[in-house]
Amino acid sequence: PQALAEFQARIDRGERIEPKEWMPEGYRKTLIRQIGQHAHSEIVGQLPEGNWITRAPTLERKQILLAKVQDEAGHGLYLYSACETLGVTRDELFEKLHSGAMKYSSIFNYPTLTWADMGAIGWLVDGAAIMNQVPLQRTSYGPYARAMVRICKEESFHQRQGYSIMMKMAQGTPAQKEMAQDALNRFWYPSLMMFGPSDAESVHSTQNMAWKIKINTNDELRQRFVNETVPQAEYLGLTVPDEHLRWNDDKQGYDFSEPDWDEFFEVLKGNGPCNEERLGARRKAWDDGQWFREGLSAYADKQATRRTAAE
Amino acid sequence: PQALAEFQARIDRGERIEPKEWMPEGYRKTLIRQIGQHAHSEIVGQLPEGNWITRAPTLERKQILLAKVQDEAGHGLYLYSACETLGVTRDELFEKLHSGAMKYSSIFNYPTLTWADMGAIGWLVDGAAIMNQVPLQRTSYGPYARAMVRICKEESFHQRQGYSIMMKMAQGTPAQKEMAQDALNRFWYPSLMMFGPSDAESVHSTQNMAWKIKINTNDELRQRFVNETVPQAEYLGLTVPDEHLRWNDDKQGYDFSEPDWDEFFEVLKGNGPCNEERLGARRKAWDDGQWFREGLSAYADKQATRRTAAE
Amino acid sequence: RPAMFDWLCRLGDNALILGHRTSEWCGHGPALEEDIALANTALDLIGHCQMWLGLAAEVEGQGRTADQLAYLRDAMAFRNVKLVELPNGDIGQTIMREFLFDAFHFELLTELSTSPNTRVAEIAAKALKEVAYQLDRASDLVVRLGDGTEESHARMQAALDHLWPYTGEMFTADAVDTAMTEAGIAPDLSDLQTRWTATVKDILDEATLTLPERRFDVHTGGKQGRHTEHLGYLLAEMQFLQRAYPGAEW
Amino acid sequence: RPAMFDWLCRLGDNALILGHRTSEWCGHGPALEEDIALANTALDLIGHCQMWLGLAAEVEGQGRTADQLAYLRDAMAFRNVKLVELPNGDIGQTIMREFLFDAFHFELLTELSTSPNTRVAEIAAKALKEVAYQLDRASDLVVRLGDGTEESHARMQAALDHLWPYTGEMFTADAVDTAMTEAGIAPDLSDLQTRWTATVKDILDEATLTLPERRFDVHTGGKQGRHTEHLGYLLAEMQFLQRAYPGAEW
Repeated sequence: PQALAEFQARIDRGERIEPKEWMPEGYRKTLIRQIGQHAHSEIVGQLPEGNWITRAPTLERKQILLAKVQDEAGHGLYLYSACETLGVTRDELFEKLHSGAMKYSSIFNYPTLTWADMGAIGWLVDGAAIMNQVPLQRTSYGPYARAMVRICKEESFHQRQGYSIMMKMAQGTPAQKEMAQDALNRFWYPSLMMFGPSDAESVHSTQNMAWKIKINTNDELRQRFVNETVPQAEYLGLTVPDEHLRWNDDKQGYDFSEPDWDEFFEVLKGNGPCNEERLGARRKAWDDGQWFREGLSAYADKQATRRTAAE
Repeated sequence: PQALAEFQARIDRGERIEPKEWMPEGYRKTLIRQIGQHAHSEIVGQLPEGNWITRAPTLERKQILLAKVQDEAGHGLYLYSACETLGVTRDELFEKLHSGAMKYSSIFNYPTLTWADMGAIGWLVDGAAIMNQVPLQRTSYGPYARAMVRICKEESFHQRQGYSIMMKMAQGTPAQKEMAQDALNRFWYPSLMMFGPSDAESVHSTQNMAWKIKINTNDELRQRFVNETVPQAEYLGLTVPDEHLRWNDDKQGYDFSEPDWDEFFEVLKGNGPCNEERLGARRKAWDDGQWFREGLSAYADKQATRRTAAE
Repeated sequence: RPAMFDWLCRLGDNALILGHRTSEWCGHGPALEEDIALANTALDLIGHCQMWLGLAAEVEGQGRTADQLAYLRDAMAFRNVKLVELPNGDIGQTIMREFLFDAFHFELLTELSTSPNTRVAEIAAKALKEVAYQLDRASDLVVRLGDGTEESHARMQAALDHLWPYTGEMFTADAVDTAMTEAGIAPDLSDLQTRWTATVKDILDEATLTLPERRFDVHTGGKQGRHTEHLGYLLAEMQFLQRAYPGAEW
Repeated sequence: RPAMFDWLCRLGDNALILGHRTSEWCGHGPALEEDIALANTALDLIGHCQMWLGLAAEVEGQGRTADQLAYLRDAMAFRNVKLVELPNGDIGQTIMREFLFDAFHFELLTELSTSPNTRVAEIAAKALKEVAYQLDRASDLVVRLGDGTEESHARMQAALDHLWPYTGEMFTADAVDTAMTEAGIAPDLSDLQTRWTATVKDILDEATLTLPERRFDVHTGGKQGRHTEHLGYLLAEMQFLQRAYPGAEW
């Protein structure tokens, strides 16, 4: 309890907690879950966009998309490293992903059906992610906060690229504009879900906010996202698929409809459009890659033996 | 020798040899090889055309192509049945195909690269096949001769369909005409090879002709094919890729260049463009289908047991 | 009228896409008889597609043809259920899908063959004969493979479990379905569902397979043009020549 | 000039098609580091393609762009070697192909980077840095996997045996190659072959893999537009949007 109080005091003073320092077990576990889930989201998040790389409509768009998906794998790498500082290996985390014991962001269980979805994902999904992540640059755990700094920088670049795709589509042919509107229709509510259910329903929030693992409430962030995104949609000439959406002068923000939380929980339970495909693809990649990883480590062992023998 | 002389006398009188009748071992073996190879060619021959079914340019063309490939499987079925009357099972024949112990027509080791190839295969490949097969309707072995009657009827239908594709292409846009010419360029010599090397080089010919397993020499059939096909090419407005091609009034037939027999033997050795793909596809189909075949026969066994128990 | 166009596209697109998937087996089947039967099924389905899309084009009245509908619409405009666009998987999965779809298709065409809309009734009657045969064949194979070896049983059960959450879409009525039912042209989907469920239960029972407990209507939206990621690839392949050589005749 | 256009298309198409195949791995690699490296390789190759096809379009002088060359030619007009269009196979096959191609690509670009044609030399110099890195990486993986476990050794040997008959096409000179060599723009392919063979032997030796005895020039023709059956499918997928929405901007 003494240690706990001191720990809390450090956090309250705005100090960063570093890997080898003492921390409460709950703090460690929560961080592993949160950072791990974030890492998994980056990895699984390669798939919906990867789905359009081979069909990107120009060489330049193909390069931009490839670079983006590569960045996502890179983010996964930083985040797994941050997680490893908490005493869990990347392979253990993968195993938990593959067994379903750990989750990834539900948004990636939605399919990418047209090229406009590459725009919508950059604009809305990365936009929502940034909204979640910017405050986490000030999170109390050092390696996590530093990973966030790096990631946020790249994400905002991705968001601009996504918006630029939406712009081209929205200003393009009628067919392109239709794809853009359809992408917004499909990704709007799932993006709102990315902030999680209302905090009223979340039991861990208070502790996590005290620990500065969570900085803002889900509802705060969701409101902020809507406030920023609606004018962007208007600028694109697209219609947000919410008939209750209107500006509220009192709160200086938009009133908007809640997403369908039943759908959210169904997707979480595995009944989303692509849960099986996504997890299946990752499991297959892992299983198919086993001989590769074993080959590399066998070689490393042999080399170590050879070095020892040579000494 | 007495039996042999009588056997030969029957054949000379134009009698048909039927399954349960006595026949020389060499006759039986040669027939198994020839009918089996023909059956294998029908089965492997599904693949080059199967390659364009999913990309057929109209619904009608798709139906025609599907029907054709289905016919080929059907021909395989008759021919394996004819072969089985000689005391070898279909599964044994498949095993020999898969192990490389038995061959199929080398023509199917060439790729189908454009839609015009569907025309060229019907026109040239089926055309050459018919040229080979029409005389075999009079072959001495009953089941084989009867299978040939049925097959020839369908093949000539396929040939007309192929020619009709070539016609559309040759009279179509410049791009289509280019594809048609390219298909003719690629399939001309391989089609000539379908009749086999000059009989001068073939050791078995004389015996097989005496047995009426082979009716005409390879060179005769090849000449007949050229004579029939060249005017068809002219009618299409396409150029046969042979600068030495010319009408020879003396022989009332065309002089033409020999195909590159080195290429023929290379393809036979396995160095054709698609040998590995074709055999690989068939092996995979067979291996992947093992559980299916085993399931069906296990069910049949159970049913037999159930019937016995019920009696 | 727009409802009728959409509804006819559903019939045509189901046949087209399932026919396409079936045709992918050509030359790769597990036995020669199966190669023949699969090609035959594909051929029948493409034939049905041609009739339904032909009528759809007429009803639309904008001068489009069945080929144009098949070859020049992008995925968003396709109206087939997701079940038929899924990749084939192994032959067991292909057969299980055929069975689950045929059992619906058979009931639907049976009703449509007595539709007061004579054009619809004619096409349905033609297609029904072939689909009845397909259903018999698929049911028979499901039984034999389900009650075959341990492996064939396991594969058929896995196929069923995988496909089950896609089956509900066939019976999930939307405004288009309701409009067609109310117009008296099409049957009530919930009636079909009752009969489908009975057939499916019977056959699965005989096949010693277990009906999944999972919701059967997890994956819907295809009928409204919201497909799986698989359809786009299928269309890119299918439509290549018409897209690359616009206006050419074949 | 037409020879130069064709020759530049060969350079551009090799990069485009190999880049495409490599990009198919995105998100499906055997390890996170590999996912990143494969995406990076694909990215580099698409970049090279853009430069080479850009120059090809200029040389052609008919107002086409790199994108139009990439997206609006059909298979017969593609000039890549068959090696790069083969399906990926397992990751071992993908790496082995990259190694076999990079070893050629590296020698070629090294020579081209001092070509008297300054445009060619500039592009080659830019690409060379990336290709040198790719070759290092691929060589390293070939060695480690070849000399890894029994399984990894067997897979790498199978990959080598499968790909070997496609490698000769890179060194089989035709009129286009000869014209470019005679014009002093491109190196003699037989010189490249000598150096390629030395590199390949060294690395395979270190990898404990056996050089196949089979002819290495069995599968040629890609450079003249006679491809494998695989390229058509690849292009149908790659070109779909440009074909389906002609003239749209993205």
